[in-house]
Amino acid sequence: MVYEIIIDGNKRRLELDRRSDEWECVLDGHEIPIDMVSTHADVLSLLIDGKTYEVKRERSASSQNIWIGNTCYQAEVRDPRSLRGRNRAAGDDDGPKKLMAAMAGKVVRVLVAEKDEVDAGQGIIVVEAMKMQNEIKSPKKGVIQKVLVAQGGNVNAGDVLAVVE
Amino acid sequence: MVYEIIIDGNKRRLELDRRSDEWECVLDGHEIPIDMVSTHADVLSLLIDGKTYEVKRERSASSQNIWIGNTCYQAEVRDPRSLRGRNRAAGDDDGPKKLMAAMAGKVVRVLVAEKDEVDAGQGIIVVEAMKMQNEIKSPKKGVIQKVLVAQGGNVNAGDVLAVVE
Amino acid sequence: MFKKILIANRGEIAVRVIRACREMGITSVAVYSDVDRAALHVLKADEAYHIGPSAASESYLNIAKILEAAKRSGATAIHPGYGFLSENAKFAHACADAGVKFIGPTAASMEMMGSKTRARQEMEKAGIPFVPGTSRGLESAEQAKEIAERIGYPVMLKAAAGGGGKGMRLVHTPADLKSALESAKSEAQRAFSDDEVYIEKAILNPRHIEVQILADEHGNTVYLGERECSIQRRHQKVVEESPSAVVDSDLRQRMGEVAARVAKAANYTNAGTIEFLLDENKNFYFLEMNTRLQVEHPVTELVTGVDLVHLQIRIAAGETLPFSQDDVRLRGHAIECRIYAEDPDNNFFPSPGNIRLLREPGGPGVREDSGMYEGWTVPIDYDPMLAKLIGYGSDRAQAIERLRRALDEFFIGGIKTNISLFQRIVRDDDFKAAKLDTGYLERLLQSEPRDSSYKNDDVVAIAAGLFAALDATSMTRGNGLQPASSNNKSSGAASNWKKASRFEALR
Amino acid sequence: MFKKILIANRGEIAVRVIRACREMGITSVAVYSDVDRAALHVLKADEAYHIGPSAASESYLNIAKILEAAKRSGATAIHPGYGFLSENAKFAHACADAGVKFIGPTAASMEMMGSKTRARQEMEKAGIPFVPGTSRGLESAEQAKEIAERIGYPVMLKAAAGGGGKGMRLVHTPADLKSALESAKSEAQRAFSDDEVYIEKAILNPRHIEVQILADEHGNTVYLGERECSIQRRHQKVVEESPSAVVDSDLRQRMGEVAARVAKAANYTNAGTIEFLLDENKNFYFLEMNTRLQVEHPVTELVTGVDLVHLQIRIAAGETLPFSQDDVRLRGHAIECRIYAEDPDNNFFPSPGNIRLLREPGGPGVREDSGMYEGWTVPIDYDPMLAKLIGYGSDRAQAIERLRRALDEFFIGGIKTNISLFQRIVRDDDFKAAKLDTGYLERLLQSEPRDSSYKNDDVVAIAAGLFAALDATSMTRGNGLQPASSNNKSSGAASNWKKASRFEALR
Repeated sequence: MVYEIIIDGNKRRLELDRRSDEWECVLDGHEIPIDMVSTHADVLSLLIDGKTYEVKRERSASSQNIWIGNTCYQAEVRDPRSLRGRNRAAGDDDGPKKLMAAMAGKVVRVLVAEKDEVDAGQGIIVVEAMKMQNEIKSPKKGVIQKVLVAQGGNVNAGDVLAVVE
Repeated sequence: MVYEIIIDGNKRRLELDRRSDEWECVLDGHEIPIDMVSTHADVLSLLIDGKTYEVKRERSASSQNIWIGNTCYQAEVRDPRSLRGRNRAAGDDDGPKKLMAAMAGKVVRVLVAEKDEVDAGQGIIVVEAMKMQNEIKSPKKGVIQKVLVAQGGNVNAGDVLAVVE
Repeated sequence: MFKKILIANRGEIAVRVIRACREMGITSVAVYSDVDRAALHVLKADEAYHIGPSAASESYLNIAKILEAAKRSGATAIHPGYGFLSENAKFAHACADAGVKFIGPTAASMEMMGSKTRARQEMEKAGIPFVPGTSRGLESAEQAKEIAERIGYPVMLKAAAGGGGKGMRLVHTPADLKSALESAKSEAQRAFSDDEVYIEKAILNPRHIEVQILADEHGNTVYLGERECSIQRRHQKVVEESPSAVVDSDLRQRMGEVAARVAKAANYTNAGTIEFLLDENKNFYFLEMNTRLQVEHPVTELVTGVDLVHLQIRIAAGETLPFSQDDVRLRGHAIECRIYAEDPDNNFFPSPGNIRLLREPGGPGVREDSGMYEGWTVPIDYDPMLAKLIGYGSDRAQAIERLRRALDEFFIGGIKTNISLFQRIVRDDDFKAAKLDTGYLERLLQSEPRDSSYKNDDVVAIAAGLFAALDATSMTRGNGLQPASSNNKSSGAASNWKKASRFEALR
Repeated sequence: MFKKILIANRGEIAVRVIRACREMGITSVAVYSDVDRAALHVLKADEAYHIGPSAASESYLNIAKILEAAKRSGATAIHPGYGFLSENAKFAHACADAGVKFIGPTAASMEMMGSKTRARQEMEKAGIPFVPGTSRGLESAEQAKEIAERIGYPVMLKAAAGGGGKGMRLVHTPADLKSALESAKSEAQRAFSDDEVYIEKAILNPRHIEVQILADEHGNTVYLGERECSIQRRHQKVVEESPSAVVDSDLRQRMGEVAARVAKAANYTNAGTIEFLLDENKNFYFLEMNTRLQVEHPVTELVTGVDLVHLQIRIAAGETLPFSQDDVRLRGHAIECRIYAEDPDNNFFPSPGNIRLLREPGGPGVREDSGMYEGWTVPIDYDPMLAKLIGYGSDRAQAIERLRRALDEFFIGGIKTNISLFQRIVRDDDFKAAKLDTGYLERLLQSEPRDSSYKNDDVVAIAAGLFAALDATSMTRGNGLQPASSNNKSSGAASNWKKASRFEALR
């Protein structure tokens, strides 16, 4: 298997090959001997050159966090054989942009109506959780194509709240 | 859904009906109001008449343990619609009996050969784990039909070690 | 002793009180709102009653519903925890009227200490030291100048109706006083429709030190050492420790005796806390009294060896304090971190959601009082505190070492938490040197985080690839029936993971 | 101070030492056998080296392999934990030869205390109290009779080469002595090919009390109170506590001073334990010295407030003890339960296997030193200890209450454990009254367990049905692709459960 992995904007090339019990691992052309065991759905123990790493993965709709010790890294994994990456972020394109809830909460105010013209940075929807309010702003100048939530409704992290065209 | 549930030899009849969020529960003809939430794959929280019960289930190949607090109960659940119970124990019949490993371990001695005649209670195979040895005995007088393990081999709980005919 | 106690709270403190009840052989009764049916305190209690919708005003703050649950369950006492109704004198009254013992002080004591001006008047009578100044409004700039001369600069102008920093001005020299007074008054008028402003000596870089007291209903009052709570963000305590690194045994005794005097002046019973400001010259000033169990009570428990919740219950049941002041011995050092579901990298915004992976620390010198579990969804409706992690050591340095180790073992996946903030604090030189005051945390947050030097990008790349490879392997292996449809992605992957994991473990 | 320490052990004690290293800023190096690649100590260490097959003789007991790992990793010290090589003087020698510091006493001290007869000779010289008797073989029945008259009946005949109760005879009257001696001799001959038998006064219903000592390499020795370890099964400690309910401060001081004298007579350094028998009249007799950290060291840590592993490391690094005897203060009470993977309902047969569900206790006064985690498979190759659970309280009663509460919170699913035995002990009247001796546990196990009165058969029936209904619901719900084939039963059901569980939680 060959993967392209992007960490902090750096692209790495990783070849992995399973030989019965062992993994052969070539990173950017250098072979690295590794010893891996999975201890939980999202936890690996890696042994590389005598050093141990307990690696944890957090997955959400849009990203994958890799924790090593108490440091968190965002890693995007692409399988070059497939047309697009697994974790290709939504809304990178031109055209309609989706406004997503960063966290679960309750919609306390909808500041726009469909068809409204909005400026970049203009507040669109206010979500409240644990007594704190978060105003979700328009990422660009445009027209509100859709509002998918109503005042008083509950949303989950990653839910699309509105679309700006 | 209707179940026959056998606990300590007592047969109980349980009717369960899911009404959207709630369960209707009739035990031996008496309706019991229950409030249930599942907090983990094998853990339920039950609220019955104000009292809370955290119920845990342990499943193995041959039985189901239900833990309430620190008390463990063996429960067999039968769906009367199906021909046989879910947890029908193996080897209840006459005829060949299987000798099973009660626990994981290493086979340290095989005391018989195939075709040997054995008495009820005679030692057949010795399994060791954690420095303790467990002699598995023949459940009846008969002839060793098969020995499925060899000295030095590892076995898991529930593995068939030998068959007595 | 009570046979059955209702806990009018949720989260870690409800679990804490339930544990005390379990230990004492008392049946515990939880109450819960809609969203809390699967909360830990409901699972841990012996009994549980639903008291309404998720909004606190309709459940945990609803006195009638709580008393109804007490009646239905037959509970003869109520522990209010902290927050919610714990300092609500009306609730204490209502409990008394319903014939249920409120585990805390009397309504009268709560009322006296709940009003800032009344508390100050009573405490002045009792000769308790305050920050020098007036507690009446200033009549003129001349009067302000006169008082400022007397108490000495710098001084602080404060709106009488104030709060949240509005109508406050710090004044360093007489020349600035007049204009500061004018602007404070007009800001107070705008903010509170009341332009009354009073003057106090400004305490620069104060430490927040509080003293735990216990008083039984037979006139015995003891103090149990101090807690340093100077590490705050927006007046919210974040890290607390006991003892304070700057309080010696003489100062401890003096503060403790004043605290006991405050409690006696208020006819106080049960557990309470007297908050003081400590200035750079180790003068201390009464700030306020908290008429309840504090969030940070565990640090006192660890250094004194007593169980404050057991004692609260015993006192409420009419027992005499089982020890006297002379029996109180402090040993070692304890530090508490309040673990919140909030994002320290995004202005501490709350982060409710599902806890998908939980690894909790253990071993020597580590206590965790938790209200969460793996698989539980942190609701959006309440305070985001998940748990308290407390490190204990034979001295402050060891307590910090233990805490650092425990924080590194702690992992809460699926939501954001402030664990990384604590990991930074325990490594900070000023914290290690106990150079603390109420401005400490703000300074730390404004400074550049130390670069975590060693970057593990290679390991991250390898791990990310391995996760992907294991996902792919389990997708195609086995019975082949596992769907790869997108709407099942996360749960499907999780179950595949189970298999992959088992496969690995059997190697 | 050492920069890097190798831990020549596994399980909870390896994790314990790794935590101490982490706290002290020392890099920790684990070693592991084939079956332990995923063991907790490997996951928690900074570095890990494979040292051989699962059999302990080829891995954790293999001196060459361990020293090779120390060399490869650059570790300059080795902590042996308990068991395995911890009391192996050859290993201590080999470490010294390899220029690696052995964290423990010198090989010479270990050799002296490792040989029963030599230890007795040396201790006699130092005037340490022994059980009266001879340490030489009896030459005749007449000599036996003579000595028995002198020391008083009952007496115990013991095989010099003995162990495990073989060649032992309890004799109450002179009439029985001759035949008892003959049968003891012939049994000893059969068991050990050596018919040497000696005589001692029989201590009836003794308590097993031991004293923790610490000695630095500069001549300072302190004792840290006692531990009562009378609750044993087959000479294996099961429950330990500190302090002992029958040791008062005078006896504590006398035993402590004797213990310190034992240590000094052996030129002992680092942590060690002197075991005593205490008879019904509170006479104590030296039994043996354990030249290592004990399993039960946490109870001493909790009542003294010190960290014995930190101190072991500091002493080995040449530091002076940071406190003197006068600084040692005991506070509160601690009780430890050794949690084993064994089946108390089936003659305590070991129960290795996969831990499918793990719920660990927390909150005030609870310490868990664990070597396990959910999903881990307990291997068949080693001692079945999984963890130690320690309860602390301000007194013995509270420690028991805390322990009872914590045990009820503890759940280890998938394998059998002895948790139910401890749940019985903490509720037992004799235990609560501290009526303990080394025969206590045998008596308890022979008595009928108190019936757990209230039977919850209704709730069991309902719960069993609900589990079945949820299984069925999730089987038919959703994408419909979940196979119900039998070979996938357990993992398929588990994954469905995940979904059902999520569904429920979202209600």
